[in-house]
Amino acid sequence: MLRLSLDAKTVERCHEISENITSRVIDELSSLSTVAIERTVARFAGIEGVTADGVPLANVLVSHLVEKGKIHDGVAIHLANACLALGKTPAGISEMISRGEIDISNLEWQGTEEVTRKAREICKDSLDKIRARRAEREVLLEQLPVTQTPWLYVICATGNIHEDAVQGRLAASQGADVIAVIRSTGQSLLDYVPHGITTEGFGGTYATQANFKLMRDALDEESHKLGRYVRLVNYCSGLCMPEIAYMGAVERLDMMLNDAMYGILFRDINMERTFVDQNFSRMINAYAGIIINTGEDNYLTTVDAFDAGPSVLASQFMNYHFAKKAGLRDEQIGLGHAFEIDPSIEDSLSYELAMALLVRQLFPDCPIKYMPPTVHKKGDIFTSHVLDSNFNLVSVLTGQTIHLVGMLTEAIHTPLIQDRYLSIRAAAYMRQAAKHLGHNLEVKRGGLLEARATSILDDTLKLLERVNEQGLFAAITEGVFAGVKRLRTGGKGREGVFKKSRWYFSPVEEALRAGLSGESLGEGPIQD
Amino acid sequence: MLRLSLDAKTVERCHEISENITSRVIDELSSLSTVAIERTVARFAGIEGVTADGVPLANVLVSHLVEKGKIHDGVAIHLANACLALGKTPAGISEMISRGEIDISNLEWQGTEEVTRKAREICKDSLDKIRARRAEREVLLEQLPVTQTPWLYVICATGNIHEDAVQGRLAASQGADVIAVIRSTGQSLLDYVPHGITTEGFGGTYATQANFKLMRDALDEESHKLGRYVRLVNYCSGLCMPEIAYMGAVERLDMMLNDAMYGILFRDINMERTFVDQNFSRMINAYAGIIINTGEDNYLTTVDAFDAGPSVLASQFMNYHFAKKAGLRDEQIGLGHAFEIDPSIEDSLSYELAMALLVRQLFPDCPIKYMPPTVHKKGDIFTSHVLDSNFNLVSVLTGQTIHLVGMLTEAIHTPLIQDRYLSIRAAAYMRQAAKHLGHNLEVKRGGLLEARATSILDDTLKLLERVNEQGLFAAITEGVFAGVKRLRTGGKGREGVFKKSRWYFSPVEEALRAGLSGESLGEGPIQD
Amino acid sequence: MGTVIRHGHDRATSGAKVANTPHSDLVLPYGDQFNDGIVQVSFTLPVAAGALAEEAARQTMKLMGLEEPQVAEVAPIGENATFFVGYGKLTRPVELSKLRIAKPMWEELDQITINRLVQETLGRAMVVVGAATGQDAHTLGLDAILNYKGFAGNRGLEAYSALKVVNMGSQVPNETLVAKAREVSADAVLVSQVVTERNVHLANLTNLVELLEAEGLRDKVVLVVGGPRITHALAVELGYDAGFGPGTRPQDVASYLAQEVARRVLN
Amino acid sequence: MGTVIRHGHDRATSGAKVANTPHSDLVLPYGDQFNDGIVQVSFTLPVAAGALAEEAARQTMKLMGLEEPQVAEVAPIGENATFFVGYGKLTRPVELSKLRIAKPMWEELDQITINRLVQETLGRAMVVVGAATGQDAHTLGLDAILNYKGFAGNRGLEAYSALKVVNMGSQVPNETLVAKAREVSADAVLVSQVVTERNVHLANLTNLVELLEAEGLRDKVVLVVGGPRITHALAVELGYDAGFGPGTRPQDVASYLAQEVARRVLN
Ligand code: B12
Ligand code: B12
Ligand SMILES: Cc1ncc(COP(=O)(O)O)c(C=O)c1O
Ligand SMILES: Cc1ncc(COP(=O)(O)O)c(C=O)c1O
Repeated sequence: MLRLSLDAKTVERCHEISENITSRVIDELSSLSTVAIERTVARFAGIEGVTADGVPLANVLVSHLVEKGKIHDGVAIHLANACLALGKTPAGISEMISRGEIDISNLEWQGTEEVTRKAREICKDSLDKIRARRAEREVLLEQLPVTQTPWLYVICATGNIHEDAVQGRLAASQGADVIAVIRSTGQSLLDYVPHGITTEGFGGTYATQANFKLMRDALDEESHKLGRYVRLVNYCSGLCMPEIAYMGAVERLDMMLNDAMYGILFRDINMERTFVDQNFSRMINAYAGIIINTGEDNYLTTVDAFDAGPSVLASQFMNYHFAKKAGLRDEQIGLGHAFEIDPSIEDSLSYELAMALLVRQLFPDCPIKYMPPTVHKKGDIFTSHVLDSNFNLVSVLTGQTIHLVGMLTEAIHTPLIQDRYLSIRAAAYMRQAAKHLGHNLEVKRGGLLEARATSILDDTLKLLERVNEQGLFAAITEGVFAGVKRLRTGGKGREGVFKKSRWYFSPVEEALRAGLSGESLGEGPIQD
Repeated sequence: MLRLSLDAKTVERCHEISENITSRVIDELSSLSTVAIERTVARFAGIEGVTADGVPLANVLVSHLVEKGKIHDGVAIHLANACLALGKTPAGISEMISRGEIDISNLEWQGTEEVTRKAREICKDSLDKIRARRAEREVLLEQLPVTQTPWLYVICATGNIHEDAVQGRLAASQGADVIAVIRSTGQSLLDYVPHGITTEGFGGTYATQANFKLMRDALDEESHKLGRYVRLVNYCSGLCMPEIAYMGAVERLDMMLNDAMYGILFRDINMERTFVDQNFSRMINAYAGIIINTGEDNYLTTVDAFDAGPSVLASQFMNYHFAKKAGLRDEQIGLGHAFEIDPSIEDSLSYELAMALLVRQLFPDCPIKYMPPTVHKKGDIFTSHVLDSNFNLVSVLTGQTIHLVGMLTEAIHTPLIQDRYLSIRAAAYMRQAAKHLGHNLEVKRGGLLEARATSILDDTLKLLERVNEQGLFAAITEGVFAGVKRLRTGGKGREGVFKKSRWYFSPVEEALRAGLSGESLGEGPIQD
Repeated sequence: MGTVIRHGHDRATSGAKVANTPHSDLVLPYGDQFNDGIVQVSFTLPVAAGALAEEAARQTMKLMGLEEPQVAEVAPIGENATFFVGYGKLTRPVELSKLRIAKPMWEELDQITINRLVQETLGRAMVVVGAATGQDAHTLGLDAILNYKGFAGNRGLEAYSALKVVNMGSQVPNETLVAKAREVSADAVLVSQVVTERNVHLANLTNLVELLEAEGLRDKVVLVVGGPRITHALAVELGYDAGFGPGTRPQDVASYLAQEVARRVLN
Repeated sequence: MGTVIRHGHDRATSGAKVANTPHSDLVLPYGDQFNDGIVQVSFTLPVAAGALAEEAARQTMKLMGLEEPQVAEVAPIGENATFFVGYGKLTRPVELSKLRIAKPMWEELDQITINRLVQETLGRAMVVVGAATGQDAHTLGLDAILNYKGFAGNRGLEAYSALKVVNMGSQVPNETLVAKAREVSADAVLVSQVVTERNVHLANLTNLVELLEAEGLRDKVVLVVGGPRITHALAVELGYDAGFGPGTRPQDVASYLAQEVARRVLN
């Protein structure tokens, strides 16, 4: 196998510092919760419907408590109290609120112990269900094994979930191992999750629980047909991170894009909001055995990939430690990386290889989510196909796990049926053709590849030291990542962040953390 | 640089045996000449025109001597004798013959010394011209240097030389370093060279001296425009090998496909005929500073490339020694190789790499003519483009010199304007992107690549030993090469072979050999 | 909370019906949404790159009946040549039921049945003469059909006891082929044509039919042509009995020959 | 000696005239021989692979006006879907002189001239408000035009002393953009639209014009849209003053803005 010889001390230092940076962020924010987290708790409690206007009842409940100034206690205890007081289910309570029939903020207190117990009780079914879905996945992965890496991952983005289902199955039958349904433009800034089956997205299809289920069913059917488990992916970045994480867990998604940094930099979401949401959603992901994908690859679209190596790597180190703290095992941490160096420069392929190898080697047990070239793609689909071919090669040579199949029409439209076919075919060919090539070549000691990797690693350490000094929030403010500057007090969704009161209680968090401490959280085999 | 560790003894043995095999062939055939060689001598003597019916005067002269039973003496002395006897130029003599005005076989003998001197004299201009054209090339290569390898080589095959000129220039301006005009189907079996500018070929354009000139002029113009010398290629395999070699020399072609084995196996040309022709044409090539290309790549279209390694390599060893004996320097010997392993097999890329590296390393100073995938191409131009991309990669990684750019439409038609553009673009991208990649990787000792190369080399030695035992002709009869069997007594053009009489004299051969022995033949710098 | 996303169960079925249910009679290309008509094109125009060339490309796409023509790539590939990649939407569907599919008439038979059928009909082996004609030197396709070894694991005609195969190889002049057919009293003549540049195969194939007719042999043989750019429709148009394209297996040809000979003998 | 090759000086010129001489008015695609009309196409049909699908593909190509349609690849890509690659010959030429080329009217000016022109016409800096509107979060294109850094070595509008740039960034609702334009008394409004799936940009761009009109602002601003799939013709059709496509440089936009403002002030 191709291996770089790297300075172990530097690597260790990078980990130490990142651990420190991320601990500080988590500590600093530990007193906060968000409306999205509370809506998630409501969903755990079984509140799933929408009003006649299509407003999710989880939003109705949380807005109600916000209005009443009681959100600081968390929804769980007020909801549990209401259930006890009125002898209703959480769903029943939320419907009554939506009809304006009750105010749950001033019902008679049913006793802390009873309320706490009730709160735990109403969330238990969901927690059990998630464990069950996870066990189901493990069984399926054993029955329908995925035997080749890298996994070929393609997107569906028709905007119509029925089309996505048809096309996702087609792609799977053509060789795709992983299907992601991309979200409609702008969904990540909605402060609620749309409900039901949808057919009208733009550049993507809405992430809804019903859509998740429809896709999961379609892919399960196809998986059985193919004798190979086809993984399903959706996104839980954005303002509804934890809610969508919950939905993904319940509908047995296998992978979710989850990254606060992405939201901050590319969606201008408030930092505190999304870091708090991230920690909570990742606990759900961990609990559900879901692999997360981070978004460092996106940085390479706004800054030059040749220069951005250290900032990408620094971000990966931090994202890794954020993930570990949320209970994710290495096998669940799909750090984002991409092949985005300007193809017109000399030795671009060597630089890509060096960087891909570096990332692979630094996080040996993490399934890197390796993204294809995008920014330097133009309308010439033939040339674009060749660029992807080199990307495919580097991915196989460096033994990546999650391989986002590049599309020859990247610069033109979201993938057509034939685009996926051609691109999967090209990637599958390379996986086969170069299968053991990486095992039969070696990196020349002291050559260009090693020099490049070493210099990036060294610069990463320097950058991390700087971030550590000023703190992550300040570093973002200075535009260290992706060349984008954001203020701690700015961005969308800030109004949804609140300080937890001393009565705050979340049975969901409690259950997730219980798993975490027992090391059982997020455990279980990852196949391949 | 990628390097295999190979057993030096085995390599040495392969050379020794090949030297032996080829010496025997040449010795065995040294008493023979052919009508094509005699027509070439006639052309050296300035006989260039055609009759009113379009029959070349060189053919008229040779047929005349064949009819008169005097061809065994070679055309030179009879022609020289006639010139002296009648006080005419060779051209004048040949015209008179064509009009049936004279019979030069029974003119009065002008004395051996005079005739010999005259024979030398009438061929001198052509010899000088060839030296001059060669010097011209050397100057041009200095003025208009070609700085990058591999040289990107594309074909024109419109059938219309004017189109070829336009499209050849276009290709050069897009980055092509070498332009070959492919011949019309079937020309290689014509026992004469068509005359003048032609516009009606099928799947290629006729090789004629006028067409050579037209293309050379077009490319010279383009070379000056681009500041980069664009090489011109044509074919001197087939029944008119030496004549076309002469035309290429005079019109300053830079490379010529020249291979008796190709003619035997793929055109069913008689062995003796074409080996005799080959030796003579290669002397001309050597004298003219032209790089030859051999045709082993073609074997991989009729037998499976995975299995054919040893037979290809054995043929290359022999072709190398045939070439050396004709006075070609290593820098002029473009042995044919190809990327033709079934792309659907596991590790196909590794096997291609091993083989390309092996060939490269065994003939370190020869510019290998590396051919793209063709047989496994289908009508899916996108997939085809990807296959070419891997070919491009291997070529750059192994430091090849002459790179036949693969066409995405290989399975459909001869290249369109845009096919060349896209394919050159892809190859140029790879040349740039992977420029130093081969220098920064190493072959793993004892790995798959080395094992494969070693086993092919070992089997090559065994095969050469077998060929040495039975002789090359017998080996061909048994179908050792390309899976094609040919009889020594069969094939086209056999009637054109004759035993030289004791009066036989060829001033051209003499001059070429003179250069050969003085080591000055074929000398001169080959750039980059 | 912003506008709530509307979702239409009404439109919802359009996608699902797509590729699962049997196709309807009117068929359009399908790229992203069923029936969207999306087609990819590429071509070169002999016009210098620029606004004029781009508009000419768009117009070219319109001439092809493509709506919403989108010029995705404009590449100057020479002083007076521009290469384009484009996407557009075809709105005129193909009516499947109206299509006439030209196919040689035969059923797939196994080797034993083929041999038996030939022996029963002719009472002897069937003589098959094959050649790559004219200047065509591509024999791999012909060999794949004729030689014992066959193609993709399917044995060639030589493997059939009831077929006597004469493989004349490459670059056989039509005259020579016809003479051989007469000499061996061929029941079938199999021609391979791979080179099609400037439609050289059309002239060559037509010439063979004329020669056979002139020699009074045309009706005496089953006349077949094959090659990567041959279709049955073309073959019939040129006066052949059958045409075989890419991917043909020897067994297809043997099945056809046996049945065609049987048909003729019965009629 | 066989037949001697004939060679026609008559046909000989066809090639040479090709790409060297200025193009004629009637233009056809050019692949192998000048005017051969060769076009490459690819598409998917929702039909199971087989003879029917292949014929449907050929028919599809004929519907596109392609003669001698050649289906080069038939790839089954699903139970009911087949992908095709084809080549055919278009015979209907584009008439260059008949083409209407929609282009914003401006001459390329240098930075100093632009600044001077704006100052002379307005007597102050020109206020330019830019945004990626609707749900479009692609700001690289907009930034390339607006930000000081610019695009491909060409400085952005912020680098012009006579332009005052307000870059609102991504996902700006049309309402917010209009409000800002009013607030800062914008002279020009620059919109970027990159996402075009299901023609979302058309609805979004039309809505902006309507809002500006409703607010009585439409005539007060130079209204410009840009993006990789935007053409000037489309922009004009939607009620914009100009549209800028791929490869636009800031200087192009600045030149246009200065001249358009000058033109309006003079009129
Ligand atoms: C191998 C090959 C060669 C070999 C041929 C070796 C040999 N003994 O056959 C060599 C290297 C010698 C060669 C030379 C040339 N070739 Co060549 N060659 C090819 C190549 C790579 C593969 C063709 C092939 O054998 N395919 C495999 C066989 C099994 O498939 P097939 O022929 O389609 O056959 C199947 C069916 O079509 C059918 N079939 C075929 N024949 C018949 C006959 C009957 C009776 C039946 C029933 C069925 C049948 O059944 C077969 C099995 O399914 C193609 C490119 C490609 N990838 O297709 C170019 C190609 C065919 N060659 C081409 C050309 C132009 C040439 C040259 C003329 C170039 C030149 N000017 O030098 C020369 C000269 C040859 C000549 N005089 O004809 C062009 C033809 C372009 C065109 N549309 O006309 C091609 C397409 C390459 C290109 N893009 O330029 N070639
Ligand atoms: C970078 C990028 C992103 C980045 C954007 C970062 C950023 N801050 O801009 C990130 C990763 C965030 C992203 C996200 C998405 N993207 Co995006 N992205 C791209 C990508 C790779 C490059 C676009 C780009 O920036 N090009 C470089 C700039 C400089 O070029 P340009 O935009 O054409 O600009 C030039 C001209 O057009 C013009 N111009 C542009 N705007 C303006 C404005 C004015 C006033 C003027 C005068 C001129 C002008 O001048 C510029 C300089 O010449 C393209 C693919 C590609 N290679 O094109 C996909 C692409 C645009 N994305 C696409 C999609 C669908 C998305 C998503 C919606 C996917 C999803 N569902 O998650 C998301 C969400 C974004 C959203 N809500 O809008 C699709 C759009 C498909 C379509 N036809 O609608 C593309 C084509 C990819 C694909 N094939 O699917 N993306
Ligand atoms: C980590 C991450 N989250 C989310 C997204 C998708 O964008 P959005 O959340 O805006 O739908 C991406 C983009 O590729 C991403 O990398
Ligand atoms: C050595 C050699 N000579 C000649 C040719 C060309 O064929 P022909 O001589 O039949 O024109 C080839 C084919 O590629 C070749 O490799």
